[in-house]
Order: sequence, then C-alpha cells, then structure tokens
Amino acid sequence: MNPVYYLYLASLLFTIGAAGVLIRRNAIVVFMCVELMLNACNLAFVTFSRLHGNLDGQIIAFFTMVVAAAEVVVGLAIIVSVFRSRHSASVDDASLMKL
Amino acid sequence: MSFPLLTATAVLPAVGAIATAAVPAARRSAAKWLALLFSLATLVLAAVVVVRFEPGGARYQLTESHAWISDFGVRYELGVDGIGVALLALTALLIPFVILAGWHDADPLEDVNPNRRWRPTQGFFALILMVEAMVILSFEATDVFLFYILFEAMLIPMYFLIGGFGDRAHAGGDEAAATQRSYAAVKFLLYNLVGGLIMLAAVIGLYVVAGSFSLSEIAEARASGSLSMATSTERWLFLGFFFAFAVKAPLWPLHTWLPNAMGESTAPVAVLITAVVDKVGTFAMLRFCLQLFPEASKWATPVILVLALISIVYGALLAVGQRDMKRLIAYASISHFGFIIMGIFAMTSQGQSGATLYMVNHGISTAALMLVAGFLITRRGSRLIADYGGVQKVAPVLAGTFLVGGLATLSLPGLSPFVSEFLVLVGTFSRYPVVGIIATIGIVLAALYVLVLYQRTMTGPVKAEVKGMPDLKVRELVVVAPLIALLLFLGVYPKPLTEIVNPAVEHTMSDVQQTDPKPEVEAAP
Amino acid sequence: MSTLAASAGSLASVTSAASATSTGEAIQFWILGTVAVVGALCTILMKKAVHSALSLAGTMIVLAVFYLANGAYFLGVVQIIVYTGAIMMLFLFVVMLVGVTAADSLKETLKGQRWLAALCGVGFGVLLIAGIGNASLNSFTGLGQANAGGNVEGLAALLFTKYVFAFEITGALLITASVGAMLLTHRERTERAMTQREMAEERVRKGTQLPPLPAPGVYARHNAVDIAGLLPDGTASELTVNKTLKARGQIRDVSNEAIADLKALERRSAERLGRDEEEVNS
Amino acid sequence: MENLIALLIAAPLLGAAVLLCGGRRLDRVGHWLGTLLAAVSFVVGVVLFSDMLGKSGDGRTLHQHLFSWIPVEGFQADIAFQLDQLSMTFVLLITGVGTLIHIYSIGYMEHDERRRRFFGYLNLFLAAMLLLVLADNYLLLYMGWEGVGLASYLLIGFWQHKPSAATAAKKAFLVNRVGDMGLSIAIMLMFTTFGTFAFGPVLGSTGDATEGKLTAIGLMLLLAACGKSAQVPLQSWLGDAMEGPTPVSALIHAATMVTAGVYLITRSGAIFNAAPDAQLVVVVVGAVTLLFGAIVGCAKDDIKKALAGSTMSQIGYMILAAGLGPIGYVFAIMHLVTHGFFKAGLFLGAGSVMHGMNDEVDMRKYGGLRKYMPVTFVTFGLGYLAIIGFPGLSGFFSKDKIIEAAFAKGGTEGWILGAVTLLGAAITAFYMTRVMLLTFFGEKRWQPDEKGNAPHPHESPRSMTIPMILLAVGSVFAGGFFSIGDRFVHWLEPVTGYHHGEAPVSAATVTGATMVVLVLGVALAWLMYGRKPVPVTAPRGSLLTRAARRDLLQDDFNHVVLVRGGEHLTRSLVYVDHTLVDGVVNGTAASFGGLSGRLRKLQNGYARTYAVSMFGGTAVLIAATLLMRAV
Repeated sequence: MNPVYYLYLASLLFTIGAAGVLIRRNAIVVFMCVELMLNACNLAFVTFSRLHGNLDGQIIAFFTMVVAAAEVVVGLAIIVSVFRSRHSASVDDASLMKL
Repeated sequence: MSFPLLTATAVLPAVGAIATAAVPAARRSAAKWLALLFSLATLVLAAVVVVRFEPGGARYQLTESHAWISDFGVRYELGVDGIGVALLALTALLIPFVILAGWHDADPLEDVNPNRRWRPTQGFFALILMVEAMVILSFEATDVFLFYILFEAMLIPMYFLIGGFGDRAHAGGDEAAATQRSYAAVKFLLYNLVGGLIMLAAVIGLYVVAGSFSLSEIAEARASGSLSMATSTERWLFLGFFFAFAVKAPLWPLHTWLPNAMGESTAPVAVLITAVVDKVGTFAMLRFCLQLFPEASKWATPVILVLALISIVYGALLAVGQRDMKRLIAYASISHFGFIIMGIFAMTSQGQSGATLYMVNHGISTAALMLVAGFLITRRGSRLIADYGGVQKVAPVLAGTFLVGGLATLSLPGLSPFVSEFLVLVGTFSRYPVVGIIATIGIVLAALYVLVLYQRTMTGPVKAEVKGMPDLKVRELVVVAPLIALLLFLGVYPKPLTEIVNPAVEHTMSDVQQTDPKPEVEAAP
Repeated sequence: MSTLAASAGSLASVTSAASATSTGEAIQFWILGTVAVVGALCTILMKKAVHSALSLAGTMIVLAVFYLANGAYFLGVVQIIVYTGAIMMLFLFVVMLVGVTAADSLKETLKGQRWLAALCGVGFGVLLIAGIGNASLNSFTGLGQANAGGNVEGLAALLFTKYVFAFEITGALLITASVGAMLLTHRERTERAMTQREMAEERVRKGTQLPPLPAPGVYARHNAVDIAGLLPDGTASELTVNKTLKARGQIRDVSNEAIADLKALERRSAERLGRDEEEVNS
Repeated sequence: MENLIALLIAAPLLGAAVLLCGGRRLDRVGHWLGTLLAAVSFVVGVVLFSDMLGKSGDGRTLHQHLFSWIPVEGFQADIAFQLDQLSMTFVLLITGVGTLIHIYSIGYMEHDERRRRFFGYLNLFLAAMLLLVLADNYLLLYMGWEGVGLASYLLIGFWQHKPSAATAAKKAFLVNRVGDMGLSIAIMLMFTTFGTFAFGPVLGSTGDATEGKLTAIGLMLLLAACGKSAQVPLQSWLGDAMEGPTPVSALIHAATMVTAGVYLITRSGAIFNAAPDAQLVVVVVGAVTLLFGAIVGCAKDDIKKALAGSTMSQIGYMILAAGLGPIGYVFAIMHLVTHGFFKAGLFLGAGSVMHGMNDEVDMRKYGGLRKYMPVTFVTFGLGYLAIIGFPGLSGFFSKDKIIEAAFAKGGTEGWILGAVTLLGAAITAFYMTRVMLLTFFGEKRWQPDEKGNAPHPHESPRSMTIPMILLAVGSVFAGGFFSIGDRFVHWLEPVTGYHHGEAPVSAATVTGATMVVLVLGVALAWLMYGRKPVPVTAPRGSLLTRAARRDLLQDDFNHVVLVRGGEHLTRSLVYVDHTLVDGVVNGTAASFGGLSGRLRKLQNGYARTYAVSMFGGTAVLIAATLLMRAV
C-alpha cells in the first residue's frame, strides 16, 4: 500500500468535518468539526513528512496542535459567555451580521 | 515666464466662487454683487485673451506647461486655438447675464411659501462661478487627462444647481417638483458619468498606446509617423471618446437627460446647461476626436451624420409636440446640436467654421430665448404653454424680445444663427448633398415650433391669469438687450468671429487630411 | 498495544525509498480508516453533543495510531494525551456546562443549506482527491534516517533550532489564549452574596413558593431523586425533581407504577391478615 | 452715386429701428416719421433713376460693395448691392407705392393705438424688400427674402388679439418657409456648382454647367417663387393673409412682396434659359395658378378675398410670362408694374369701402355705394377697367402682350397657353365685374348689425383718397406710357434680354380675341348679378362654386394631410421618446435596482451561509489551480 492513501483519508475526514461545520447549528459540535478538520490536516502533514523523509511535516503538525489547543480554549470560552448572555449555543441565533 | 493669462481666466472665477460661498447668509445681496463682479472681471480677462490672440499665429497660443503627475506624464498644459478662444469668450460673456437673470432665483422661498426650507443663495452663485471656471479651463486644456478631469468635475456643481435650485413654477406643486427635480438631476449625473467612465477607459487606453497625454505631442507623433495606431485600436479609442462627448452634446438617442434637466432647473441654469456646458462636448469632438483619431473619425462619419440628421428632425418634431415651454426649448437645442455635429463631421471648412460659429450663436440665441421664457414663467408661475395667451397685449416688450429670441432660434437671416446654420448646411451639402437637403427640413420645422410657441403664448385674447402681468424690468432688459444686440451684430458682421475661427479650422482640416470638394464650374469673375 | 507493535513491525520494513508499505499496515489502515470515517460521520450526525464528542475522540485515537504508523511517535502520543485527553475533555466539560439543552434537532432551518453543504462537500472532496491523484507520489522516502537518532530527538533538534522562533511565539499564543479565556468566562461579582435571611425575605416578597420545595421520592423504594413526589390528588409534582434531570428526560414516570405497587401491597397485606374482600373495601 | 444705394435701404431701416425701439413717446409723431423716411427712400430712388437715365449701356448698372459678410475658406458672401434697370424698376415701384400706402395708412390706422408699431413694420418691410431687389448675390437676396416674410408675418398678424389673424400670419410664414427651403437648396447647389452665388459669376457662367444641375437649381428657385408669390401648390396662405390691415394687403400682398417670385425668376433668367425643362414647369405652374386664382376669385363674397384670388391669378400671368423666357420677361415685369398700380388701387378702394362700412367685408352686404363714396367709386372703377384690360388702360397693354407672347411660345404649347391666358382674361373680366356690381351698383343691402348700429357709408378722409387717386392715374396711364415705342422693352432689354416672339396669329387677332372674351365675361357677370337683385345670403351654388369658396379644397387637403398628420406624428413621437428611448434608460436603471435587491437577500446574516460560500469559493479556487496545472 502506498502512504498516499493516508492523504485520501485525510481529505475525506477534512471534507466530513467541513460538511459538519456547515450543517450543525450547535456551536460546540461545530467546534468539534473544526477540530476534526485540523486533525485531518495533521494526518496529511505527518504523511507528507513520511513521504519526503524529513520531520518538518511533523513539526507543522505539532504547531497545529498547539494552535488548535489555544483556539479551542478561546472558542469554548466564547461559547460559554455567549450561552450565558443568550441562553443558546446555536450559531444561527447569532445572526446579527444582517443589515 | 510671462503672466499665465489662461490660468488666470479660470482661477479668477474659482476664487470668486470661494469668496461668494464665504459670504455670510445674512449678507445675501452682497454675495450676488460679488459674484457679478467676479464674472465681469473674468469677462475682461477673456477680452484680453481675445485681443492677445493672433489669428494668423501659431496653432496653440498663450500656452502654459507644467509637470503635474510626472509618473504618468500628466502635465498641466494649457493653450487656445481659435475655436477655444471663441468658446471661452462666449462662456465669459454669458455668465454675467446668467447671474443677473438668476438674481432672485435662489432667494429663500419664505415669500412664496413659508414652510419651504431655506436655500443657500450664495451657494447658487458660487456654483455658477465654479462651473464657469471649470468650463473655461476645459476649453484651454491641451492635456487629455487634465481635460478629462475637468470634463467630469463640472458635473458636480451642475448636479447641485439642477437638483438644488429648482424652478419655482411647477405644474404638479412642490412635492412633485422636488421629486421631478431630483429625478432630473440624478439622470443628468448618471448619463454623463457613464459617458465619462467610458471616456476614462479610452483615455487610459490612449496613454497605453501613445505613452503620453499631451495633445500636441500625440498629434505631432502621429503626424511624423513615429506613433501609429492599429486601425481597430484607433476606432475603439475614438468610440470611447465620442460616446462621452455625444452624451454631453447631446446626440440622439443619448439626449433624454436634457429635456428633464432643462425643464426642471431654473432658466439661468438651463442656459448654463445648454449654452455653456454642452458646448464642451461638441468642442471636444472638434479638438480631440478629429485631432487624435482622424482615420477613425472618417470611418465613423456616415453613422454620425445619420444620427445628427435624426437629432435635427426628431428634436424639432418633439419640440413641436411639447406642452412645456422649457422642454420645447430643450428639444429645439437637441435639434441645433444635431446641426453642430453634422457640421463638424461634414469635414469641410465651411461646415466646421459653421459648427464653431453655431456653438457661439446657439449659446447666445438660446440664452436670449430661455431667459425671456424664464422671466415669463416667474411672472405667471407656470411652464405650460396652455396657461398663457395674449401676453403681447399686456407686456409688449417682453413679447418683442421673446419673438426676437424665437426668430434667432429659427435662424432668420440677419440674426447670427442664420450665418452658422447656412454655413453648416452648405458645408454638408457640398460633400453629402442628400444629408444637406434632408437637414433643410429642420429649417421649416424650426419655424413651426417657434411660431406655434409664440402664437399660443403671446397672441390671441388676453387670458385672465395673464392680465396685469408686468412688462420687463430694468434688470431683465439689461440682461436681454445686449444679447439681442449681439445677435443682430453677429448676424450682419460675423467677420471678427470668422477671422478667429478660420485658421483653427484649417488646422483641423489638415489633421483629417481633407480638402473641400471643388465646384464643378470655375465661375467667371 | 497491539497496534503499536504492528506499526513498529511495519516501520522495521520501511526502507529508504519504498513504493509500498507492509501488508500489515495496509490491513490496519483499512480497518482503522473505516473506524475513523465512521467516527467522523457520527461526530457530525449524532443528535447529542456528548455522543459527537465521544465519537470524535474515537476518531482522534485512530489518528494517533496512524501517526505512530507513520513514524511520528511523539505526535502520536501527544495526540492521545493532549487532544484526546485534554481538549476533548474540555469539550465534554463545556457540554456539561451548557449542553444539557444542546440535543439540537438535525432539522435544517436554512433553506437549501444542506444541499449546498453536501454539494460543496462532495465537490471539495472530489477535487482534493483528484489533486492528490494526479500528483505523482507513487514512490516515497520513509523516515528511516530522519528517525535514526530517535523521533523525539529529531523533532527537538528541529524545534529548538530551525523553528525556535515559532515555538516561542506559540508560547506567547498559549498565554494569550488562557488569559483571554479567563477574561471571557470570568464574571465580576458586583453585589455581595445574600444572607439566608435576605433570601427568605426575598422568597416571601416573590410569594411564588413560600415553603421549601417538596422533597422527591415519595413511594421511593430506594434513595432516588428521580421520582417525582405525588400531590394529595395523586398527580406528580414537577417541583420535586431537579431541573437538570428533567432536561435530560431522566425522570421516572411515577403515576402508574406507584398505583401498581399500591395494589400489590394491599393484596399482600390482605393475604396475610386473612380478611375478606368486603372488609377491605369498606 | 452708387453710395446712395445703401441710403435707399438705410432710410426705412432706420425708421423701423427708431419706431420699434422708440417706445410710447414716439406715438404722436411715429406715423409722420415713417412716411417721411419712406418718402426719402423714394426721392433717393428718383435721383438714382434720373442719374441712370443720364447714363447709357452698361454704365447704367451700379455696384456698391459695403463689406465682406461671411468670409470663410472658399465661401465668400458680401454685403454688396447691384442697381440695374430691373432693380430700378422695382425700387421705384416699391418706394413709390410704398410711400402712397404709408400716407393712406395715416388715415386708415388713425384709431389704432399701435399705429406707431404699424409704421415701424411697414418701414421694416420696405427695407427688406429693397434689400431683396438690390442684393448682388443670392444669399443677400435670401436675407431680404426672409425679411419680407417676417414683415408680412408681423403685419398679417398685426391685430394679434384676433386668433384668426395670428393663425393666418403663422400660416403665411410657414408656407413661405417651405419656399425658402427651396431657395436655400438652390443657393447650396449654386455653391457646389459654381463655387459662388453672386449674380455676376453664376449667371455669367451658366454655359459651363450641366443642364441637370441648372434644371435642379431652376426648380428650387421656382419652389421659392411659388412660396413667395402664392403660386400653386403653395398658394394657400394668400387668402388668409387678408386678415391683415387693408393697406398691408395692398402693399405687400398685391403690389410688391408677392411679386418677388417673378423678380427671382426674371433675375435668374440665364439659368432658366439654359434649363428648358425647368422653364416648362414654370409655365405650367403659372398657367395653373392663373386659372386657379381666377376661379377662386369668382366665388368669394369677401371683397378682399376676391381681390386676393385675382392677385394670385395675375401673378400667374406674370410667372407664365417669365417662364416663356426672353420673349416674356419684359412683359412679366411690365404687367407686374401695372398690376402694382391697379391692384394696389383696388385694394385701397376696398379698404376705403370697409372703412365706411364698419369693416364689413361681405360684398353681399354692400350695394349701391357709388353715390355714397364717389371718389372711391371712380378710382376703384378705373382700377377695375385697368385690370380687366379695357382698351387703352394699363392692364390692356401688359396683359395683351403676355397673351401674345404665350401664343408666340409656338407649337401646341403655344396654343394651349394662349387659350389658357385668354380664358383667364375672360374669367378676370367676370369676377371683377361681379365685384364691381356687388359693391357699387344695385340697391343697398346693408342692415343694422345685432348691436343695432347701421353702417353710415361715407367718403374716406383726404389722406386716403389722394393715394387712391394717384394710383388710379397710374393704372390708367402707366401701360400706355410704357408701351409707346416699346419704351419698357428697351429699358429692360439689357438686363433680361428680349427677342420678339412671332405669334402664329397676328397681334391684331389676339387683341380682337381678348376683346371678345372680355365682353363675354362682363356680359355674363351682368346677367348674373347686374340684372336681378342679389341675395344677401349666398346661395348654395354649384359644386364648383362651393369648392371655389373653399379655395378648391386645397386648404382642406393641407389640413387633413399636413396638419392632422403632423399632429399625429409629433404626438406619437413624443410618446416614443418617453416610453422607448427614455424607457430603455429607465429600464436599465430599474433592472440594476432589482438585481441589487435580489443580491441583498444573500446577506442573511447566518454565519453558516457565509461559511458555505467560503467553502464553495475554496473549492472553486482549488479547481482553478488544478485546471491551471492541467493546462
């Protein structure tokens, strides 16, 4: 088997995650889907690092994890505060961008 | 370097505009006098220009040239040829009359009805002066980019003049007046902006092709053959320029903004539109279209002549059909612009001299007719022809001046428009006989709409509303009398004008490499 | 552990430039890959956030295994510890915090949103796969020499030399994030806490519920908080059970059960006392 | 001497300027000033005339070049005058008759508060008419040509408060404009053909031009002449023009302006001589109008309209003569002059009658006036005899010559034309006799009008009778004076050229025939109107009569075809402009508005919607990159 299949898998997962972001209304689940997408990317990076035989890909993946962690922290905090104020975790309720 | 005379002619009114605008609202009349003063001073400067200009001399005289946006080779280049001088003089001449005629048009409307909003009187006059400055400069600009800027910029003050200071007399009452007015103003703006946009593309294209904005440089390069445009390129650029000018001129079928604009604005502003601003369009056809794109101009001539012909007949017929006298005059102007464009593109020296004279004469005659009509309208408070009748009995002087203006509009021999109209006709006829003959129909139709207008308004039994209508006041006489005198003088002795114009026309003729068709028979002396 | 062993085995077979991996890895890929995809699908399709979170965790673990299989031991471990351990737990906490009501219906409210999403998703996936497909990657250099000095050491070397700057910045990022999180979630207490008396007075003033809430668990056969107390007329009182349980729908339905129990009780007592029916009924 | 030419025009022009701009303070002296300046012009004319008689041959032609009018490359129009025998004739006629009519108007317009303005217009007319006949190039002639048109417009519509007058004025100007269109096209053709339009060069070099071009020019000139001289098909305005004050009708619409067409054709003789087709058309137009006018004249009960019809017909004679070429030019002008005298006299007589009859114009309400206003009767009677060609009076000589010339055209054409002219003479005799009988003979038929004040016919004041007497003298003797020894022929020959046309029948026979038809016409008229009393209200009459009363339906044709059609055309065009041309613009604007409104809906504010578009965008980008790669 060729490691390229990992890439196929990664893209599959990424697409699923993206679809989830688009479909779900619950902010938390949306976040999870984002995480899923990030993970898919990580998988791709790792695979690349294997394909090219150097560790840079893994480094990137590592940074991605860190950033993801930070993002989750902030994002969840936002969700919590929004929930406090609006008693809802639905992304559709926050449709204030309309003119 | 010598005193920048041309710049001064444009700067003076601009300064005047600022000064007028700066006058506090309380001192309203002071603003009026200030504006009048500045416009007269400009007139004096223009006279100096006319005197300093040597008809036999170089093509462009009193030239000034300074680097402006050096990265794009945009220069502040001024210079006048005969045509420019003539139109410059016309503009400087008309503005004082416009200001004088509009003396009370911008007064606050409390007297008419108290709940109307206050109107910035001094703004009205400031805007007029601003328009004058821009128009004059556009007649002087020999840099395409500079011209384009002015061509567009003059829309702004015009927009406010049309939209902000409407005719007090509107059939549909104040509300309808306001909506109509804003409609007209927006229409005017959009039409001309679209034209300007297309022109901008052409201007950029020209720069890409020629690598310069300077009229003289480009013309020189083309003459020397160092710059050769592909035929298609030249044609596209020509169309880009021509479209903008045709909108401004206005040429059928791009004319519909003019009746609205002239109908809804006060008479002086209407004069400003048709007698001053629109002239920039026809002037630019002569100066830019023919000089920069001679081949394309020849290529487009048949179509343009047909459109001009349509304008002539169509405009006249619609003038006959109008019920609103200002719209009638507007359609008459469309017909006249058809004559001007026809003369320009007939590419004969008579035609082009005629067209240039036509610009001047049409300016004067329309000013006379429109201003008198304006006086009439302010008296009765209606623009509808049907609301008048028998004015001649109560206000003979007004009727007389109105008649003279009308006769000038139908280009009666002895009044200046005849000279130009006949030159245009002869010039066109000598190259395109059929076109010339069809155009003469315009003469008859002109008589029709003018006389119908005069008969319906001035003659017949005196209508009740017209009774007790005062005759022309001194101020109004001061406005009209000089114009009429000018019409008579230029009708009998147009030589001073032709002497200035002819050399410039010869230059243009050589630009397009055209020579007048020779007569069949060498007539015996 | 078995997976780890398998991946190690597969690594042993990795040469400097190979065109295929071991069959073991292939098998593992196909099995776990399916699991991962199923988990991902569950993530986006489960009604309850908790279930989504759990299935996502599953997917992540699978990914961790794949990392290991790809010779990224450090990342594999980190994935398990940090992601599955920390981040997913964070998620679960938040779900607990807010998500009791979060069993949102999957019914789409925005018109055409689902179809558009599906369309875009499919198109996107196809494009990605196509892209990968026509990138010619049929041969690959394994991590043989890269991991020669040990994967962690290799990473460390890179991290502290080549990427040290980014590393520092991520540190700053983390600090900022945590501070931000605190700021966002922290609520300044503006008024002092009420004393018991004040609370009592408050309650009297409101007048909605003067006595303390009724205790649940009437007829409880064991110590249960999930059984609503019965009011004298035999109807269950909503007040007696915890809101959270109600929200989760975990309240036992008392009414019929309780009646049944009562009947059983009477029958038994009747048998014991040997009384005849009419006495009982009277 | 030639410097006096400008003075001819300057005097009345000055008068017009002063009187029109002078304002009310001139009201008391205005009419005297106007008359004086007209007289000055006449005196100058006489001086120039005597000087011309003193000279001989080409010396008689004077030129005065004032200044260059429109100098443009290859296009030279000058303000320059040419005074030769032809112009001289007109100058004398215009200034002479003009002055008389000024005098007449002093009395006639006495009660009009705008008399000053009236005299201003009259002076303006004199100036324009003189410019017309004195110009030395066609463009300047055009200026005079339209100038007289303007003056006639102002004078016809002088009583502007009457809608009928205003309409008539407008109609006159418009119909004339159609003719002017012809003149301007003719000038353009001259310019393209000869490179100039000055009389000398153009008429001098007709030999080199192609006949086609010359025919075209000729026809265009004829169109102009038709407009100005009220020839078919542009004759319709003349009848309505009678709305103007009678002196105007006498001066402009009988004696001078309407004859400008004849002047134009005679002046352009060289062109017509070289274009026989054009000449033929001229002759035909003349012949048709001759009969047309005569027939109309027979049916009208309005005395002025009847005279207008007669004017039309007489000018038809002149045009016909002018169309005959060198054999006719001289007689055309001669008839023009004599006609100027007697027709002016007749009109003044009619005016005098109306003056005495409370401006009643219906001849059926006259009758037996000869004893109430003897002077008018006598002068009118002399004019009547003159126009019907009573032997020895002016009309006799001039018309007789024309009839001869018509026969002399030769061939069938000659016969036809001769017959037409004779017939015309007969009808002329008939309708003029009718006018005479209805007006001055029979018993009085006027009743008090609804306001109960019956007209008191009385002789007009001296200022009116004197001009009538003078004109009567002219109409009696002018013809004979001209004819003795062919004075007039020799006078004009150098300008117009002349060769005697040999008629197939002897002159005596022609004269005899003329006499016969004359007697027949008079007799018939007497039978119809002299013997039995005339009904006050016109009988229904035959079909022809009714048609003739309506100008042979030509007006109705104009109304239906031109006026109605034009109205519909303009109205539909206005609609088109508003809906189509403007509609396109507004439609574009509206469509843009609608589009943006629809686009605005995409901004629904839902983050997920935006996310979809983002996602889709990314997909598109990837696709693009892939395609780029592939390509």
